[in-house]
This record gives sequence, C-alpha cells and structure tokens, in this order.
Amino acid sequence: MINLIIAIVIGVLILIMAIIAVHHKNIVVGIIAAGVVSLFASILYLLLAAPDVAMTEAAIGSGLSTVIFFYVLNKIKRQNG
Amino acid sequence: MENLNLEIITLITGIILVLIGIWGLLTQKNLIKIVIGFTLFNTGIHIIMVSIGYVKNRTAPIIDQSVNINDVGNSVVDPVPQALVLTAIVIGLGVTALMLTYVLKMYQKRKSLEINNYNDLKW
Amino acid sequence: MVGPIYIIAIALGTAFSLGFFKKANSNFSFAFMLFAMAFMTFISGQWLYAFLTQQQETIQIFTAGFKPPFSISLQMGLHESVFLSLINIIGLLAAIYLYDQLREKGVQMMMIFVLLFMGLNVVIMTRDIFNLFVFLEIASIATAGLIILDKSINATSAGFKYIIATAIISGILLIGIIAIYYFAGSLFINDIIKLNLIYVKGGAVAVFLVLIAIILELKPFPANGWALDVYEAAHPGIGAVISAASASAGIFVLAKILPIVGDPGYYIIGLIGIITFLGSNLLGLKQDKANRLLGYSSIGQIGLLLTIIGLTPYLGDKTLFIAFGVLISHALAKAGLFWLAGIINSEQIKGWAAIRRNPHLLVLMGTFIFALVGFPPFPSFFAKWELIMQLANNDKILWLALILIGSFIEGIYLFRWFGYAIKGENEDLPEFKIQWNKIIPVIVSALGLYAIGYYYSTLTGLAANLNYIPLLFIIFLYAIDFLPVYIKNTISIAGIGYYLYITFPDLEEFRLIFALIFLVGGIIILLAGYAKKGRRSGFYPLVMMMFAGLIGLIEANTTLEFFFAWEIMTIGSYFLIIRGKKSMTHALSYMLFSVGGAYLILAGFGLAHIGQSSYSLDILANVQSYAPIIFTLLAIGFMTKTASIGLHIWLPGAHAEAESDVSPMVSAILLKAGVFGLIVLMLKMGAQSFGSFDIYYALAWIGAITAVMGNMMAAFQEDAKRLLAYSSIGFLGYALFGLALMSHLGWLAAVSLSVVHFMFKTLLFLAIGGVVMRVKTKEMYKMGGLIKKMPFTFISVLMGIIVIAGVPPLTGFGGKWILYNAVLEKGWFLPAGAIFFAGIIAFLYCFRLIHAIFLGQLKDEHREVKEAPFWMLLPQYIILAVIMLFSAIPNSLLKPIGEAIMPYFSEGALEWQGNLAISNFGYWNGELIMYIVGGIFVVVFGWLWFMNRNAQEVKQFNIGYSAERPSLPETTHFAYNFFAPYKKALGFLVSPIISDFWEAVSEGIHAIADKIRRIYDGNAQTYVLHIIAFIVIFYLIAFGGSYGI
Amino acid sequence: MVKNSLIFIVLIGFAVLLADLFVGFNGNTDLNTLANHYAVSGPEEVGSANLVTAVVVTYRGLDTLGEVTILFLAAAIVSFLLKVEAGASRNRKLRSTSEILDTASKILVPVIFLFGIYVFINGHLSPGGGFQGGAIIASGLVLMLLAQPAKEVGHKLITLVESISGISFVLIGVAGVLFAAGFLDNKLLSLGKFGTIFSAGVIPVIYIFVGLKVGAELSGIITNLQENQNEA
Repeated sequence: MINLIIAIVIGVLILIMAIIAVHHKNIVVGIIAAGVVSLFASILYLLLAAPDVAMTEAAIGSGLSTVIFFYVLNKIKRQNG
Repeated sequence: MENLNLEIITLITGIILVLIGIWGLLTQKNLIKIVIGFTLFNTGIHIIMVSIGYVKNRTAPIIDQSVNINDVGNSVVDPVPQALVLTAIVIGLGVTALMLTYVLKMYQKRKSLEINNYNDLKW
Repeated sequence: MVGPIYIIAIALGTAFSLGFFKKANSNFSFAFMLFAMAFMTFISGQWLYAFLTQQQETIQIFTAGFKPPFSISLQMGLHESVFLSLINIIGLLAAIYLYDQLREKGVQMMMIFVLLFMGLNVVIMTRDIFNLFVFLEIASIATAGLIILDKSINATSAGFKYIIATAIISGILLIGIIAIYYFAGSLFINDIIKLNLIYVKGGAVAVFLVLIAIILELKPFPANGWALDVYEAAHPGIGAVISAASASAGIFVLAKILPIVGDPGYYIIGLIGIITFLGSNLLGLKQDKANRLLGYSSIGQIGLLLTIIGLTPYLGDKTLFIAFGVLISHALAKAGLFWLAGIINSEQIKGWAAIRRNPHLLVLMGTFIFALVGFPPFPSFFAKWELIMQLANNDKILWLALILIGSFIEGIYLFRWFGYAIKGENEDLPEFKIQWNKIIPVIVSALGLYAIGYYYSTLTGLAANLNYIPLLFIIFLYAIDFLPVYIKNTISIAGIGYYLYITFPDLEEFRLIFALIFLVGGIIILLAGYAKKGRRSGFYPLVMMMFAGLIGLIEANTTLEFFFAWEIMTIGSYFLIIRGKKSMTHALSYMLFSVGGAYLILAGFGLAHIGQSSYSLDILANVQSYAPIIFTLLAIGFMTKTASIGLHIWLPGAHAEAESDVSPMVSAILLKAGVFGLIVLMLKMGAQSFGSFDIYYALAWIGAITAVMGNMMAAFQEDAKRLLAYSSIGFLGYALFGLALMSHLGWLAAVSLSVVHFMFKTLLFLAIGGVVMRVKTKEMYKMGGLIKKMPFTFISVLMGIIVIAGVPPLTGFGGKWILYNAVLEKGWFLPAGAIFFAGIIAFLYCFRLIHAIFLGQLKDEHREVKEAPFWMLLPQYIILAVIMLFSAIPNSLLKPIGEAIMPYFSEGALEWQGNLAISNFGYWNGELIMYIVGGIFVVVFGWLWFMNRNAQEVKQFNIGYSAERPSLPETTHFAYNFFAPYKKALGFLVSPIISDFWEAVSEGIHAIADKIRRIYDGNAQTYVLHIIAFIVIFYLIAFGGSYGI
Repeated sequence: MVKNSLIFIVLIGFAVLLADLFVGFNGNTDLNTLANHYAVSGPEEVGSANLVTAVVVTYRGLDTLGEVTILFLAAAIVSFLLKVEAGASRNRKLRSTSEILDTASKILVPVIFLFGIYVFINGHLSPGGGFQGGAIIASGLVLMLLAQPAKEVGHKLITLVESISGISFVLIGVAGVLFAAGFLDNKLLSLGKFGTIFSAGVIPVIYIFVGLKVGAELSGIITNLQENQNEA
C-alpha cells in the first residue's frame, strides 16, 4: 500500500516535471526538469523490482544525458557571446 | 482501490509521459526543447516497458539470499522487459546525443535555435 | 560454406578496427573496408548460389547456443540470400562509388558505412522482433550519419529531420513490440505468428503498431517529408544506398512480419501502397530538382511494392515473382540514376542536358528510365505484365486501373526528365568529370538489369518464345557504332533483308502484307541513309530497335509477345523521334500517348485473359466477359499509334521535326503498326457493341472525322513536312473508316490504302526531305520555282500528290474507288459524306505542295540549289516504279489483299476480269484508265510546252508596293496563307481544341500536385505530426470501432 | 493556434490508440513460459545470479552487441560532425575552477573509476553491469573535465580502448561459434561456482569489454562535445 502511494506521488511529480520541462521558458530549467523526470523514473523502476534499470536510468538518463544537454547548451551560449 | 495496481499506475504515468513528450516535440519551437520532448517520450516508453514486466509482490530478478533458489520461477519478476529496457535506454542516449550534436551543428551554421529557420528544404 | 554469422563478425570487426587507422592511412583503411564489403557480398552470394543450384535447405543460426525463443536466432533461406546479395552488391558498388568521399572524410564515415550494411544484413536475417528493432535502429542511425557526409547546413538539417522522424517511428515500434511481448510471451517471430494475436483484445493494436511502424520506415505518402528532404540534401551516393538498399531491406522486413498480422493486414498495406504510389508520383510531376525527383520516384516505387504485397491474396504464388521483378528494377535503376546524378552534378533536371556530352551515359540513363517505367527487356516489364494479368483474372479492375494510372504519371516525369537530358535546350552544357570509380557501379547496375531481365524472361514459361535475335543485332550495331555510316547502313539493310528471307516462308495473309510494308519498306527507306556522311552516331541501333518491334508484332502468337514487341517498337521510335530538331516536347507527347496506349492494351489483354489459361492471341476470339470494354481499350490503344483524332497531337510535331529519312519511317511505316493491331483485334473479336450501340459505327465516325480534320489542318499549314504529317493523320482516318465497315470492300480499301499510304508518304517525305535539305527551310512560302533546280524531285512529288488526291490514273484512285463502293454497300451515308468531303480537301493541300514549292518564282537565295542527292532519289524512284506497276495492273496489289481478306469476309468481293474490277456499283479498269489519262496528259503537256515560248519572266516580288515596305516581306508572298478565304470559312474547325484540352488536363493535374506538395513545409515538427496523424488515421480505418484489423 | 489544436486532436487520437492497446492490462500474476524458463533454468544454463544480466549478455547477446554498436555509431558521428577542420585553432578561454572542485575531483575521480569497474565486474551477481559501469566511468570523466577543463583527454587512448574492447567482444562471439554451440555462447568458459565472481562463463569477461567500450564511447561523445569550441 505504501508502495502504491509512493508510486502515485512520484507519478504525479513526474508528470508535473515533464510539463515544466516542456513548457518552462528557461531552457536550463527545462533540462533540469527532464533530468528530474528520469531520476523519479528510476525510483519507479526500483518500486517495480528493476534495480538494473533503475541504475541505468539514473546514470544515463538523468546523469549523462543531462550533462550532454548542458555541454551543448554551453557551447551554444559561448558561440552566441 | 483494489483494481489500482502499482504497475497500472506506472503504466498510466508512462503513457501520459509519452503524450507529453510528443506534445512538447510538436509544439515547442526551440530545437533543444524539441530534443527534451523526445527524451520524455523515450522515458515514458521505458516506464511502460518495465511496468509490463512487473509481477505482483515479487522481487528483482537477481538470485540472492532473499530468493529461494528452488522456487525462482515463483518469486522474481520478468527479466526480459528489463533487459530490453536496458538496451533501449542506451540506444535512447545515443539518439539524444546525436540529435543534440546535429542541433549544435545547425546552430553553428545559422546561429539560431528556432526550428522555423531550417525549412529550406521543402516541397 | 562461410556461415552467415561471419557477416556480422566481419563487419563489426572491421568497423571497430578502423579506429586504429589514422588519416594518413586512408587508402589502406578504404581497402580494408572494401574488403569487408566484398566479403559480406561473397558470403551472401555463396549462399544464394547454394540455394539456387544445390538444393540447399533453409538454415537457422542459433546464437548463444540456445534454441529460440530463448535466444535470438537468424535465418538463412533462399529469400534471405537473394535480398542479402542484392543489398550487399549495392553496398559494394556504393562503396566503390564513394571512394573519394570516404577517403577524404576519414575513418568515421567508413565505419558508419560498414555498420549500415551490417545493420541491414541482420535486419533481414533475424527472426527476433526486438533484435529487429535494435538493428533497424543501427541502420537508421548509420543513415543519419551518412546523410551529413558533406556537413552542409541542408544536409545537417535534413539529418536532424531524419533522426527525429525515425526516432519517433522506432519509439512507436518499441511500444508495439513490448505489447506483443506482453500478449505473446515471446519475441520469436515464428512463435508470435502461431498465436494469431490479431484476434486477442489489444493484441490487434499491438500488431497494428508494429506493422504501421515498419510501413512508416518505408516512407509512405504523405508521412514522408523527412525522407524527401534527405534525398534532396544527401550526397547522391548516399541517396542510392537509401533508395536501393535500405528500402529493399524494409520491404523484406515487412514481408517477414506480415504473417503475424495475417490476412487483414493485406488490406491496410494495399491501401497505403496505392495511396503512396499515386500520391508520390503525382507530386513528382511538379519537381524540378533531380535528386528530389528521384526521391519521389523511389517512394512511388515502394508504394507499388506495398500495393503488390497488399494484393498478395489475389496474386497468389506469383506475388514473389512480381514483387521481386519490381524491386530489383527499382533498386538497380534507382541506384544507377542516383550515381549518375553524382556524376552530372546538376541540381535542376534541366541541367541534365549536360549528360549528352557523353552518349554512353545517355544510354545508361535510358536503360534506367525504361527499366523504371517497366519497358522490356527489364524485369519490371515481366513483373508488371504478370501483375496486370493476375489482377484482371481476379476481377480487381479498380486496382488494375489505379496501378496503371500511377505508372503512367511516373512515366510523365521520368520521360520529361529524360527529354531534357537528350534534347533540352541548354546553351552551356557544364563540364563534368567521369571517374572510373563512379562509372563502374553505374555500368554494373545497368548490365545487371539486362542480365536479370533475361533471366526473368526465362523464369516465366511465356517468355520462352520471345525473340531475342533482333535485340542481339541491336547490341551488335551499338558495338560497331564507331564505323562510318555506309558500312552500318549496309549491315542494317542486310540484317533486315536476311530476317525477311528467313521469316518469309512462315508468313501469310495480313502478316505477309504488313511484313512486306515494314521490312521491304524499311530497306527502301534505309537506302536514303547512304546520303548521310560521317558516323551518324547512335542511329542504327535505334532504327533496328523499331524494326525489331515491328517484326515482333508480326511474329507474335501470344499476347505477351505482342506487347513485348509493341513496347520495343515504342522505345525505338521514341528515340528516332527525339533525334529530330526541337523535338523534345513532341517526343514527350509521343511517349506519353504511347505509354498510355500501351497501358490500355495491357489492360485489354489482361481482361481478355480472364477465365482463360492460354496467353495465345486467340483468347481475344473467345473472351468470357467485358468484351466491348476489352475491344474499346485495345482499339484506343492501337489508335494512339494511328493518331486518330483526339490522340493525334503528338504526330505533326514528331513527324515534321524528324530527320529527312526518319520522317518516312515514323510516318509511312510506324503508323501501320496501329493499323495492324486494329486488324488483329477486329479479326479476332469481330462485331462488338455496348448494348445496341455498335462500336464500329463510332469507329467509322472517328475515322471520318479524323480524315476531315487531318486533311483540313494539312491544307492550312505553311510547313511542308507538317503538311505531310497532317495528311498522314487524314489518310489513316480513311483506313480506320474502311476497317470499321467490316466488309470485304471496306477492308480491301483500308489495306490497299495502307499500302498506298506507305508508298506515297515515303515518296513525299523523302522528296520534301530532299528539298528541305537543299533550301534549308520547311516553310513553303520561302520556296518556289524549284522545278528548274530539282526536276527529279518535282516528278516524285507530282506523282505522290496524284496518289494522295486519289485521282486517276494512279493507284490512290483505286483505293478510293473501292472505299466509296464499300460505303455505298454498307449504307453509312453520314460518315461517308464526311469522307467524301475530306477527299475534296485533300486536293487543296496537294495543290499547295506542288504549287508553292516547285512553281512560281525561284528565290534569289536558291539560285545555287542542286538536285537532291542520288541516294535520296533512288528510293523515291523505286517506289515510283512500284506505284506505276500497281496503277497499271491494279490486281497485282488488290488480288493478294483480297485473298487475304477472303477467309474473313467472303461476301461482296470484287470480281476480276483481267484488269477489270467489277463491284456491285460499277467497274474500273486500271490499265485502260492509265492509257487514257496518260494520253490526255501527253497532249496537254505538249501543248503547254509549246506555249511556254511565250512566257514572260518577271522579277520576284514584282507586285509593287504603295509607298511603304511591309515589315515581313514574306507575308505578302502569294503562297503565304494561301487558303486564307477557306480558313475564314472553316478555320473554326481547326482551332486547336484538342491540344487545348490535353493542355488543360495536364495543367490541372500539375496545379493539384503543386497544391498538395505544400504539405511538405520543411519543418521537422510537421513531418512528425504527419507520422502520428498517419498512424491515427489508419488506426481508425483498420479498427473502425470494432476489433480485428 | 490552429496548428496546436490540430496537434491536440491528433494526440487525443493517439491516446485513444494507446488506451485501446492497454485496456485489458491488469498486471501479471505469473511469469510467461519464456520468463519462467529464464528464471528456472537460467541459473544452471548461464550461471549468472542476475537474471537480467543472463538475458542481456547471453540469451540476447546479439542485442547487446547491437546496442554497443549504436553507441559506437553515435560516438563516430559526433566525432565526425564536430571534428575540427585542419588549420582551425584550438585556443579557448578557460574558466577558472574552484580549488575545492579541483581537489575533490583528484580524490573522487579514481574512486569513481574504480566503482565503475566494480559495477561491471559484478554485473552477473548484483544489479549493474557493463552499461551502468561504463556510464559511471564516463561520469568520472565529466567530473574530471569540470575540474580541469584544460586537460587534454587522450583521444588515442579512448579510441584504443574502444577498438580493442569492441574487437574482443566480437572475437568472443566468434570463439563461441568455433569452440562452443554458437555466436556469443556463454559456455566458452566453465560456468564456475554459482554466485562467485569467477562464474557465469564469459559473462564477466564480456561485461568488462562492454563496460570499457561503453565507457570509452560515452567519454568520446562527451569530450567531443566539450572540446573544439572554435569551429565555425
């Protein structure tokens, strides 16, 4: 039961974060929000008895993917300046 | 509440996430935002996949002390979707990295992140 | 044998090892990569060979040492090996082609290239649906990498669109796969097939998602904007790979997963296929960029393939034959064209005019274009034939019609493009370089098309009788094209003569008559070829191709042979026509009417085949259903060649602009092919009517109107050759009218007029050709008084117009006399009135021809004009001799024809008493008339000659001007607009209603195409929206509220 | 906003499709035959305690090979696209980094690398494996680059690791064909004692190569994105 509640809460958070990621004017916020979506997703994976996936999602989805986003954004900003 | 299973909640989350991702991908004009939309779409699919492999009240498909070695078939969740998701996540990262690189290259050529500025090829 | 798994090992090993090499070693790295590609080709080829020759069984390769479904398994069977070989050969050739680019861009591109082909190979072999997903993803990512080969902004943004679109599609595929796993509990395709998932709630949607995603990978219309942008922006070498190799793999994948869907899937695939085929080709019409045009055509071809797959239930065990024939033609031809595009390097299709700097490239391009449209001897021809036959047999008339319409539209833009290449007016033809590595792949794919085409014809029992000997002769002539003209001319004449000699004993009745027109006529006209100097590059293979087709028509016993010959004849004549000056548009309209006509014939043959197992032409004699429709289709098809009114607009330009000895070929000989077709058709099918409406009555009217209009337009021409061209239209109107009478006399008239038309039209075109050659203009008012300079030509023209006008004593009179008798007998007086009227108009233009050119004042600039060359005159006088013979002894011509008609129409034949022909309405003695008219002529001529001493010579333009000089002196020439009064009275009849009609049709279609293509607005988001909407719409169509696709 | 409403309608349609797809989904109560086989026979057949690893590396080894290839492709394309054309200068302004970050990274990076290696070596026993380990190694690299942006990362080293591990992966696969029952067969090496580090046949070996390869590929992508600022 506690799992259920956690799942619902995290599910709602994921969706809120996703909407922020899509709609927030600031791209940086968007990228971070997308990373947070991944992070929350990995918690869902843990609930779903998938630690391997959780680990991968955390490392790749919310970690490296976000880093790559930022690197690209940085390069774009630097070229702008 | 009795119909409300864990995997159904996550499944619905995944489906909505897929839709939000496509929505973002289709409506945002900023190239990076479009890529963000794609990653959400991808994550949504991954959540759907993992939900499908879940079996009520079972543990991770790793045989350790908590699992009875003689009754593995009745104590772990389906490992196959998890294996598939692992593959899919890595593929997704590769595709995301590629998209971003293309965006970067496009920006370098034309100094714009507006997707409407890249409509030269058409008809 | 080397196991298929080594394809993966070699490709991956190579790709991973390439990282060791630095730029300095780029030649070595390239060799290394090429070796890998060659080895992959070798492995697949070796398996193909084993499957074809050694009864090798299909094998399964289990990875990881476990059997499926527990592990991923690959399969190698005949079909796999065919596709792998095709793809790997294209890959090998593409690698050779991209030698410079790959070497320059470094090892990364080589890695990507090898991995693309590794991906495609596994996609074909794998039997695991998730594995399929992974390797499809490899293929699309590698493609995305190859697209940006030149890093230009267009390539990069096209690459971005490509990635976005394919990523969404694979996401949807992934959802489908995981859902299938949920419902089936397996990822092994063979297991999934057994479960019939479409009958499971939700399972049907899962299957649908997988199906639609695979279809989307094939770029269906209209969810394919991303692919078009890629074709446009990517290097042509890459375009070739995407269009040929990737698409082939995609089709194979579709066929692989189709059993999962089961029967309901065919409907969806067929629907998407035909929409894509029609839509993509329609939009191709407005395209003027070569690479994008190729993209539209590629997608169109894939649409056709989808349609074929969708029609599997009706095509049965022929599906594979048909689909593979279309696919291989598409793959090799499209790759070849893309590769050529890389050599020519012109963005606009108009810029392809440059290709004519090298005629051999033109031959290659022609090979690809004709293979795409489905001409013989390419595999697509046999595939299309079989497709239409099967569709007709299953009564799928709508599908049949749509497929033919789509093919026709594709023909329009391909031939327009080809026309630009051959004849497009382009002052500066840009230089291009031909490198060995770029030309080899093109040549190999062209040769492959011919070889596989031949192999394909042996696969079908029907094609066993196809006569390839004339085609070999054509190749021989192409090989000796460097020799001077007189040698090739002699060889050609000898070739035709020899062929006539060996076939003569087997010919009888109409076949004999028409064989004589075609072949003896050909020889006579070819004599004029000796007048040409130099090499006359490329002429003889084309002439022989036309004659090969014509003789093939005569020899044909089956519908396939007939159609084969018909198409060969079309190719040859198309090239002959386009050789003329300013002939681009005429050749295009000729080709379009020919292709359209050919499709009608094909459809007619298909419908005739319903319910009959044989392919003999005799099936026309006992058609089971649709008889009047079949008759109409075939008749219209043949009338495109006889240029009946409404279908004639290609003719005047084509004939007028052709070379001096080509005009008689295409006019005097080629048109008879249509007559021959009509004769065969009418003899086999007999009387036909829609309800109580007699089709033959309509034909008679068409013939009559054609005669009137043709003659009338001839009368108002200023251009001498155009005048003759219109006169041909009119004359064939008589022939059609005669045939439509369906009586002994009618046919006697029609056939004898055909023979006569051959003679006088050869005579006149050669004579006028000689004049035009000397005075360098075709406008009659710019000539005049040439009787003194060209007396021999004058005599031929004089004789010729006497024959045309149908006045005694020459043989034209005989034909008309019989025709009028036939009309009286039949009692169709209304159209007969028109025919009589046409006869009167014929006098007008005949007079014009002799008067404007030969009589009157000689122009100053023509003082030095010489008589036409001997070799132009010789054929004219040979024909004159024959005309004299036929005129003096009419039964030498009419008797054999009458005997040929006898078995079919025995009633009302002429009665012969010596040289006296007696009909129910009168009698005619050719010999006597000859003497009488000859006598009168001598008397009158003698008197005139005597009077000529008193003639007064005046200067040209001696008509006095009042104060001012007209801006165009010619317009005051008496010969200009000679029949102005008649034109005022009757001009409304010749206003170009029909050309206007066809023009409006064409413009309307183009306008629609232009509107529709605006959906491709170049925005990646729009493209993705198209994809999602496509899925949703077909989801709604497939499910329509209930379950089960 | 006509377009947005159109998008909305299409998405509704797509949502209906997805709902239709999963409308009967009510969670699993049991494993299907395939999964059951993996769960019951997997430990004996493959010898890996982590069933996901068993599936990923052995049963579906070809997928994993493909997946590694995809990353490889992505890395190659990124490096191709961002390659500095000859002649372009590489000078760039460097942000100064804080002392703390610098010091911390010097301590942390080796630890992170070690952790990554631990993760992929233990892939057959506990959660984790080549991908996760590789990703962790790449994260270590990111930290290092954050701390010392000026540091030139050895491209040669990355390529070397990438190529060698890739080739080794393929060779192990081929060895399976030659010496065992098929491509990527696990029983090339003995399965060993279940649950120990040296068990599960070639899985740990493959995972080492996968880990190294994934690490190298991700590092390649990241360094390529981080460098080469001045290309126009």
